[in-house]
Amino acid sequence: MDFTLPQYDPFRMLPEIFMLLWALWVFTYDLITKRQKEAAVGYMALIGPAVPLLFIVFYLTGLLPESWRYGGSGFGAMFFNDTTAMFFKIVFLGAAIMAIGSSFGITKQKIVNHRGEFYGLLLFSTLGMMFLASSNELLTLYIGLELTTIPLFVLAAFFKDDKLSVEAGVKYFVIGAFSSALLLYGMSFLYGLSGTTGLVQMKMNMAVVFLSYRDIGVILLGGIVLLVAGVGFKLALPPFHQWAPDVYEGSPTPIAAFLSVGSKAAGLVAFGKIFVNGLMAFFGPEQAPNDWGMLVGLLAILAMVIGNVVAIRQTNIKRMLAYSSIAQAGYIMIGMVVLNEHGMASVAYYIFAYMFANMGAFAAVAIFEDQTGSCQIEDYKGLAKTSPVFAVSLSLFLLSLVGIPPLAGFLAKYKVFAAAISMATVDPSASWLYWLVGVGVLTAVFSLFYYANVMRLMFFSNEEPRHKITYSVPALCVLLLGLAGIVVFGIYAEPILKLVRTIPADFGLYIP
Amino acid sequence: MLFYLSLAAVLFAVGLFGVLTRRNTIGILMSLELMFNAANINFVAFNKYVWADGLIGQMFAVFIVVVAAAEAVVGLAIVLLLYRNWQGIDTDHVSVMKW
Amino acid sequence: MILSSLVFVPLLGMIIVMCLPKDKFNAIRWTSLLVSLIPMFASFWLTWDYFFNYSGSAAFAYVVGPYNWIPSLNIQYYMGVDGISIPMLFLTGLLSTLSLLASFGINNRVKEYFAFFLLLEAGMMGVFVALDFFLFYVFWEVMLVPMYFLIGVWGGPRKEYAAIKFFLYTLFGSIFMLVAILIMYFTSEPHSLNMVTLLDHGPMMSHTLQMVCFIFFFIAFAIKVPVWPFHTWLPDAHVEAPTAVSVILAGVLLKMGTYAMLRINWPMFPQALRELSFWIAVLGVIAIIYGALVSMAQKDLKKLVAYSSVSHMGYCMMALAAVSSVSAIAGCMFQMVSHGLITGALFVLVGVLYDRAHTREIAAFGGLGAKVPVYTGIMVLFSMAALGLPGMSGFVSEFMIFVGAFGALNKVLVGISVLGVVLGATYMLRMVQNVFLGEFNMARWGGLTDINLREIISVAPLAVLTVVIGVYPKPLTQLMTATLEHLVSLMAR
Amino acid sequence: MTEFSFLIPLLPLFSFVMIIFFLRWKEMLSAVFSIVMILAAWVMSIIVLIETIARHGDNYEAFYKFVDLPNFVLEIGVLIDPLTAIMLVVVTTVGACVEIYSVGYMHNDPRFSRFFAYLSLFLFSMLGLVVANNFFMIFIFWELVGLTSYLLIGFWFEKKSAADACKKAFITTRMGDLGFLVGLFIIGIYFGTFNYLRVFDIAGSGMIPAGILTAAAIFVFCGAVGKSAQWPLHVWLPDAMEGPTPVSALIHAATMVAAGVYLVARSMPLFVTSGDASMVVAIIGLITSFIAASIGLVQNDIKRVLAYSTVSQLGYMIMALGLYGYDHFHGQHSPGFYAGTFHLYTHAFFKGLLFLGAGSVIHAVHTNDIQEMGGLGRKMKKTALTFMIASLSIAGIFPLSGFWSKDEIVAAASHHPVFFIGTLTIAFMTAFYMWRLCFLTFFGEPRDQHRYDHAHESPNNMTYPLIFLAVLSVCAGWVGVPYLSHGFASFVFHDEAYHPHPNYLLWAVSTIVGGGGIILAYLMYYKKSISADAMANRFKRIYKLLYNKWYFDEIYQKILIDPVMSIASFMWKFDANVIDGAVNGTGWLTIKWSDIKEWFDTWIVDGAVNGTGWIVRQGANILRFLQTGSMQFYALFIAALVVLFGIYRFETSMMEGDEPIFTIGFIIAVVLLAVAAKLLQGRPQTDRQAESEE
Repeated sequence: MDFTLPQYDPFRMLPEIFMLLWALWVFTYDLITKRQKEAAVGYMALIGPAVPLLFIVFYLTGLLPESWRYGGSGFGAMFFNDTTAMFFKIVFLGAAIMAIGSSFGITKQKIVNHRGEFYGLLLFSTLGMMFLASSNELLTLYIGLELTTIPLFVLAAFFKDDKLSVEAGVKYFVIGAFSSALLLYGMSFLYGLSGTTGLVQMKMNMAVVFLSYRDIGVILLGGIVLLVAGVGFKLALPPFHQWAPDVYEGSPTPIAAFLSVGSKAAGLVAFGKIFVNGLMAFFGPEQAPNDWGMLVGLLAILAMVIGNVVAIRQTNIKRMLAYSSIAQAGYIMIGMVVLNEHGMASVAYYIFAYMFANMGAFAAVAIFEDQTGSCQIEDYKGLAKTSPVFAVSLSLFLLSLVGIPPLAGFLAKYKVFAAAISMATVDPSASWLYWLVGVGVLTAVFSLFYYANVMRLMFFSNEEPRHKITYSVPALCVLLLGLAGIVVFGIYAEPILKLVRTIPADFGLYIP
Repeated sequence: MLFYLSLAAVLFAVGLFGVLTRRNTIGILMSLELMFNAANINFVAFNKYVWADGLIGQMFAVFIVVVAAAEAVVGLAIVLLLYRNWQGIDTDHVSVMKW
Repeated sequence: MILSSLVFVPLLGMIIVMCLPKDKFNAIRWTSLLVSLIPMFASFWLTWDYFFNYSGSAAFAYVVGPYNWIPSLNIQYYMGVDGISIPMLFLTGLLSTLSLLASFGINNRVKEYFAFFLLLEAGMMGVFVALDFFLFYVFWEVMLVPMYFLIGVWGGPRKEYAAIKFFLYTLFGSIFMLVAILIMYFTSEPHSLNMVTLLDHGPMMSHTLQMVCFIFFFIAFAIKVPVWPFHTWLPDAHVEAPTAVSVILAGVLLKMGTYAMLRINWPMFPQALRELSFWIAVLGVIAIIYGALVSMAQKDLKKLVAYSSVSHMGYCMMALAAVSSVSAIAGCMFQMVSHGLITGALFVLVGVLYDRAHTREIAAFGGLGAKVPVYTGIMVLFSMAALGLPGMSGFVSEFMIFVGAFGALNKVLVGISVLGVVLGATYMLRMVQNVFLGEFNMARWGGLTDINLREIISVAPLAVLTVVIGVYPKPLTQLMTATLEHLVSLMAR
Repeated sequence: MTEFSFLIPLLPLFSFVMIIFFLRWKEMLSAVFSIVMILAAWVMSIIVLIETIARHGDNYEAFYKFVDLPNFVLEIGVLIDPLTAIMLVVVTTVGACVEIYSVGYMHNDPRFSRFFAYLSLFLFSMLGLVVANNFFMIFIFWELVGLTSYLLIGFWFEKKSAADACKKAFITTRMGDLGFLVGLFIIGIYFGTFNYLRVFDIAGSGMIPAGILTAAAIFVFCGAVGKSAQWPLHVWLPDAMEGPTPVSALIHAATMVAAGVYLVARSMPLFVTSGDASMVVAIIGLITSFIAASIGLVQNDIKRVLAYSTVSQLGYMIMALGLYGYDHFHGQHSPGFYAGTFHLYTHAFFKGLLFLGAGSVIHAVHTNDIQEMGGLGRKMKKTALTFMIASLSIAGIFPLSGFWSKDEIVAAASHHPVFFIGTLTIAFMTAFYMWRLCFLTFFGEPRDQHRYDHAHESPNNMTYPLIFLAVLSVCAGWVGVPYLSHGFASFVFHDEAYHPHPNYLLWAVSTIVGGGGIILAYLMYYKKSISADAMANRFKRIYKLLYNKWYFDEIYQKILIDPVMSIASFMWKFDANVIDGAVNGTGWLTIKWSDIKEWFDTWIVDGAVNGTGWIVRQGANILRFLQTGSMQFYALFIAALVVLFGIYRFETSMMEGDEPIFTIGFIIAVVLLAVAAKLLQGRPQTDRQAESEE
C-alpha cells in the first residue's frame, strides 16, 4: 500500500495557525501577568480574530500578494479555501470579535481568575469553526465541529458557582455529545455507502451506488435522518432546538451570543457541505424517501412557527432571543433547500446580516446585564429616556431581525424568499417552496409582536426608568459595529452580494 | 458484515437507552461513549468489508476515539461542577430552567 | 435631483434634530419646521413646473437614475413623477409642514417626536417618487417604524394597542406585497424590478400567478387604504395617535394604498383586474355604506372622523373599480386629494378642541357655536366639505366618481353607494348639531377659548385649497389627464 | 347688460365675503352693504329682463369649462332665457324686501351681521341656481341652497328645535338630492353632457330610449320633491319654521322651495318626452297639495299654517307642470306650463307678503299661536290690511294676482276630472284656512289680553316692504291677464307660445269656490254661527289625523330613522366585536398557542419523560429507579423524532399501502404513553417516598 504524505501548504492555513498560536499566547499572557491585567487580556484576545479577519479581507479585496497563495486546496484536498470558506470565516471571526468585545464587562466583574481561559477557549472554538469552513471531507468536518463545540461546553458552564450556568453547561454538553454521536453514526452510514469521506467524491459515488443497489435506501435514509438530527442540533433547528433556550439563558451572555451566531453559522456550513454538496443527488420530491429537501423544509416551517410563537411569551430577553434565533434558523433553511444559483448565496448573506443584528442585540443585553444583573424584559421599561443610544440601537437590531428595510435583515429575508421563489417559478416540482415562503412571511409578521414588545417597553412608558446605562468603550464599539453592519450592509450591500454570488458555485450548484 | 453492523446498532441502541434513562450523569457519559463506539465499529466494518482499498474508515475511527476522549474530559469536568453546586450528580438537579 | 432632495432633506433634518440638545424645545421645533419647508416648497415648485412643462404627456418627469444600487439583485435607484404622483407629493409636502406646525404643542420628548416625524416624511415622499419596486418597498416599510413610535409614545390611552395593531396590520399587508414583487421579478424576462419596464411589458406569467400577484398586491394596498374588512386598525390608530399624526395618517398614509393600486396593481395586472373589478366595487360600496353607518353610531368625535375616512376611501375604491372610466379614476385622484385636505383639517380641529376640553365625547358638548364662533365656522366649513357640499373639493370628486362609476359599473351597486351621500350628511350634521348647536353648558365650558392664530394658520391653507379645488378644479385635472389616459389604456390591455 | 348677468349671483356673494371677513363688527354697515348689493342685483335683473323681452326671448348662453377630461366635461355658465329672467326678478325682488324687512325684525340680535351674511349667501346660491346653464351647475347651487337653508333655519341654534329642524331640512332635502344625483348620472352617461340645451336637443331627437328618458325625468324630479317639499318629503318644511320669520319668507316665497318648481319647469323639454314621468309629477303634485291643504285646516301655529299653504301651492304648480308634460306628450295643448310658472311668479309675492306679515304679527305679540291672538287688526292696521290683501290673492279672488294664475291651473286641470275636482277642493280649503287665519288673528276679541296690550304696529322699515309686496300681490298678476296679447304667456312658454282665452265659466266656478271658503271661515270664526269645536268633535278622527299631520313624522321615525340608527349601532358593535374580534382573535390564538406550547411542555413533555420511566419500571423491574430529568427528555425528543421521520419516510415509500399506519401508530403510542404517565404521575414519587421511609 502506497502511503505518501500529502502536499503540505502552510499558506492555506495561515490564519488558523495564527489563531492557534494566539490562543495559546492568550492563555500564557494571562498567566505570566499573574492574572492582574483586567482589560489587556481582552484587547490581546481581540487581536486573535482581528488579524485573520484582516488577512482574509485583504485576500478577498486583492490587497494580498498573489504569491501568498491563500486560496485553493491544500493538504491533499482535505483543506480547501474557496469563497464559502473565506466568507464564513469572516462571519465566524466577526462574531468572535463582537463576542469578545461584549465580554469585557463579565471578565471585569465575574470571571476574575480565568480571563485567559475564557478568551482562549473562545478563540479555540473560533478556530474549530474556521477548520470546519475549510473542510472538504467528513473527517475534517467532524474534527472542526468538535473543536468548535468542546470549548463551548466549557464556556457555557464558565460561571462555576452559578447553578444556572452549570446547568446550561451540563445540558449543552449532554445534548451536544448525544447529537454528535448521532452525527457520527450517520456519517458512518454515508461512508459505508460511498466508500469515501471526500464530499465531492461522495456526491458522485452516491449517485452511482444508489442507481445500482436500490435496496440500500434504508441505510441511506437512516444516515440522512441521523445527519439532519446531528447538524440540526448545531442549528437549533426544531425539533432539535430544546437545549437552546436553556443554554442561552444560563451561559454568559457573550457566549450565548456566540452560540447563536457562530455555532449556528458553523452548523450551516456543515449542513451545506454534507447535504447540498455531498447528498445533492437526494433532493426533490421525486427522490423520496431519501429526499432531504422536503424534510428540511418541514423542519424550517417548524422552526419558524415554534420559534416565533413561543418567543411571544418569554419574559427573559435571552430566552426570547434564543427562540428568535430558532426562528431565524428556519428562515435560513429556506435558502438552504433552494438548489440553484440563489440558494446558498442567500443563506450566506442571511447569516452575515444576522451576525450583526444578533450579536448587536446580545451585546446590548450583555451591557444591560452587566449593569443591572437582570435579563428580564420588564426591566427595560422606559430606557429610551435615560439611555437613548442604547434603546435606539437595540431597537434597530430587533427591527433588523424582523426584516424592516433598509436594514440588512430585510435584504437577507428578501434574498431568502427571492431564492425560494426563483426556484418555484421555474420548476413546477418545487412549488412546495411557495408554502415555505408563505409560512415564512406570515411568521415574520408574528415575530414583530415580541420584538416590538421590547421596543414598546423601552419607548412607550412614561415612567421614570430605574436604570441608566453607561457604556464601556469596547461594548459601545460592539454596539456601533453592529449598527454599522446592519445599516451599511442594508443600504450598500453590493460588495457582500457580489461575494456571495459565487458561493453556490462552490457547492456545485451552478457553473459560473 | 451484517454481524458487525448489527452489533453496532445494538451498541447504539443500548447507548441511546442509557442516555435517555440514566439519572447518573456519569452513566450518561458512559452511554455516550457506547454510541460513539457504535459509530466506530461501523466505520471499521465498512472499511474492512466494503471499501477495503483504503484506510479512511479506520482513520476516522481513530480520530473519533481521540475526540471522544477529549469530550469525556470536558464532560467529567462539568460533572464535577455539577457535584460542586449540588453535592450530587443526578440529572434531576439540572431542570431549573425550563419552558 | 429634486426628487432625491425630497427624500433626503427630511432625513438630513432628522439627523440635525437628533444632534440638537434635548431640552431646547423651540430650537428643535423651528429647525424641523424649517427643514420641512424645503420639501414643501420643492413639491410646490414641482407641481408648478410639471403643470406647465410636462403635464401634456404621460411620461415620467424629473427622472433620477436609474442608477444601479444593488446590481447583483437588479435593484436600481430610480425615481420619477407623473400626473398621479405630483398631487400626492403636493399633499405630502403641505400636510407634513402643517402637521409639524400643529405639533408645537407637544411637550413630551420633543426631540424624538420631531426626529421621527421627519423620518416619516422622508418615507412618505419616497413612496410617491420611487419607480423601482425595491425602493418603493423600502420607503413603504420605512414609514412604519416612525409611525409605530409616534402613535405608541405620544398617543392616547390605548396607544400601545393601537400602535402594535397598526404595525402588525400593515406589515402583514406589505409582506404579501414582498412575495408578489418577488414573483413579478422572477417571472419577468429579463428579471427586473423596474416599474416602468414592468408596466410596459405587462405581466409575463400564468393566469393563476397573475391572480395571486394581484390579490397579494391588493391585500397589501387594501390594508393601507383601508378597504373593508381590513379597516379595523384605522379607528384605533387614528383615535389614539396624536393630532398631527392622525393628520398624516388620514392625509397621506391612506392615499398610499390607492396611489399604489393605481401605480402598480391596476396597470400591471389588467386581466386579473377586469375579472375582479366587480368585487372590488362591492368592497368599495360596502365601505361607503358601512363606514357611514358606523360613523353615525360614534360617540367619540375623533372616531367619527376616523370612520368617515373609511367611508370616503370607499369612494376611491369604487372609483378604482371603474377601470374603464377616466372620469372615475380622476375622481379617485380628486377624492384622494380632497380627503387628505378635509380629513386632515378635521383631525387638526378635533385636536384643537381636545387640547382645550380634554374630552372628545360628542355628548359632552353642545352649543359651542356661541362660545367659539371662529372655531365653529371653520369646523362647519370642513364638515360641509366632508359631506360633499358643492363648492368644495369633496363634491367635485364624488360627482366625478359617481358619474364615472355609474357608466362603468353595475348601476344598482352605484345606486346603493349614492346613499352614502345622505348618510354622510347625516353623521356630519349630527356631529355639528350636537357639538355646536343646541344649548350651551356655561358651567362646564365657560372657560373655553377660541382657536388661536397658530392653529388657524395650520388649517387655513387646507380650507383655501378645499375651496379652490371645489371652485376651479380644472388645473388639477389638466395636471393628470395625460397620465390617467395612459393608465386607462394600460388597464385596457 | 345681459353679458354681465353672471354678476347677479356674484353681488350677494361679494357681500357675504365682505361681511364675514371685514364688516362683521359694524352691524348697520353689514346690513346696508348687503341691501345695496341685492338692490344692485335687482336693478340688473330688471335690466336683463327688459333686454330679454327686447330680444324676444332669445337665449343667451356663456360658460367656461370647469372640469375638462376626455369624454367628461363639466361647465359653469349662464343661460338667460325668459324663464331665467323672470325668476331673477322674482328672487331679487323678494330678496330685497326680506333684507330690508330684516333690518327691523332682527335688530338687537347678537348675530345680526351674520344673519345678513347668510341671507346674502342664500341669495347667491339661489341666483346661481337660476342662471345655471347645465344640470351639474344647478346641482351645485341646489346643494348650496340646502346648506344655506341649513344655516338660516338653524340660525337660532341655541333652541334645540331649531337645531333639529335645520338638520331635518338638510337631510330630508338631501334624500331628494340623491335621486337628483342619480338622474344626473343617467343624463351624464346617456346624454354625454349636462348642458341644458344639448340635453334637451338630444332628448327631443328620439335617440334615447323611452325608458331612460322616463328614468332620467323621474330621478330629476326627485330633486324637486325634496327641495319643493313635495309628498313624501314634505315633512321638513313646517319644521323649518323654527328659523327667523324673514328666512321663512325667503325660503317659502321665492327661493328654496321655488327651486324645485323651477327645476321642473326648466327641464320641461325632458318631461315632455315621457308621459309617464309627467303623470307621476302631476299625481305627486296633487297628493301633496291635498295633504298639505288638509293639514293646514286645523293648525294653530300661524307660520305652520302658512307653511302648509306653501306646500299646497307648490303641489299646485307641480301638478300643473306635470299635466302640461302629460298633455304635451299626448299632443294636446295645455296651459299647464304657463300656469305653473305664472303661479310661481305671483305666489312669490303674496306668499312673501303673508310671511312678512306673519312676522310682523309675531314681532308684535311674541307668539306663533293664533289661539292667543285676535283683534290685532285694530292695533296693526297696515299689517292687517296687507295680510288680508295677500289672503284674498291666495284665495283667488278677482282681480288680484292669485286669481289669474290659479285660474290657469284650474283650466289646465279641467281636462282631467280627478285633477279638476282636486284643484277645486284644494282651492276651497285654501281660501278657508287662509281666512280662518285672518279672522282668528285680526278680528274678534283678543283672547290673550296681556299680549294684546303689548302689541303695536311694526316700524316703517318693516311695513314698507309689506306695502310694496301688497301692491305687487294685487298688480303682478295683471301681466298675465288673457286680454293681453303680449302677456306672460307669450313670454314664458315651452315649445310654442300659448295664448290664454278668457274662460268665464271657469272664472265663475273658481271665484265661487274661493268665496265659499271665505264665507265658511267667516261663519265659523267671525260670526261663530257654526261651532268649530263642534265640527272638530264631530269628525274627531279626521281632526286628529289632520292635527297630527297625517302622522308622517311618526311613521318616518319608525320606519326610517329608527332602523337606520339601529343598523348603525349594530354595525358599530359588529365592527368592534366581530371584525376586530377576528383580528384580535388571531392574536389571541397566537398567544393561546404559545400557552398550549407551554402546556404541552408542562404536561406532555414531562409526562412523556415520566411515562418513559413508568413504562420502564413496569416493563422491566431493573430500571425502576431511573427517573429522567428534562435534559434527557431533550435527547429523547431528538431520538423520537429521528425514529418518527425514519419510520414515516420508510413507510411511505418502501412499503406497500397508502396509509402511514406505523407512523400513526408510533405517534399514538407516544401520546398514550404521555397521557398514561401523566395520570400515574403521583405514583413514582410515592414509591420513592415509600422506599425512603422503609
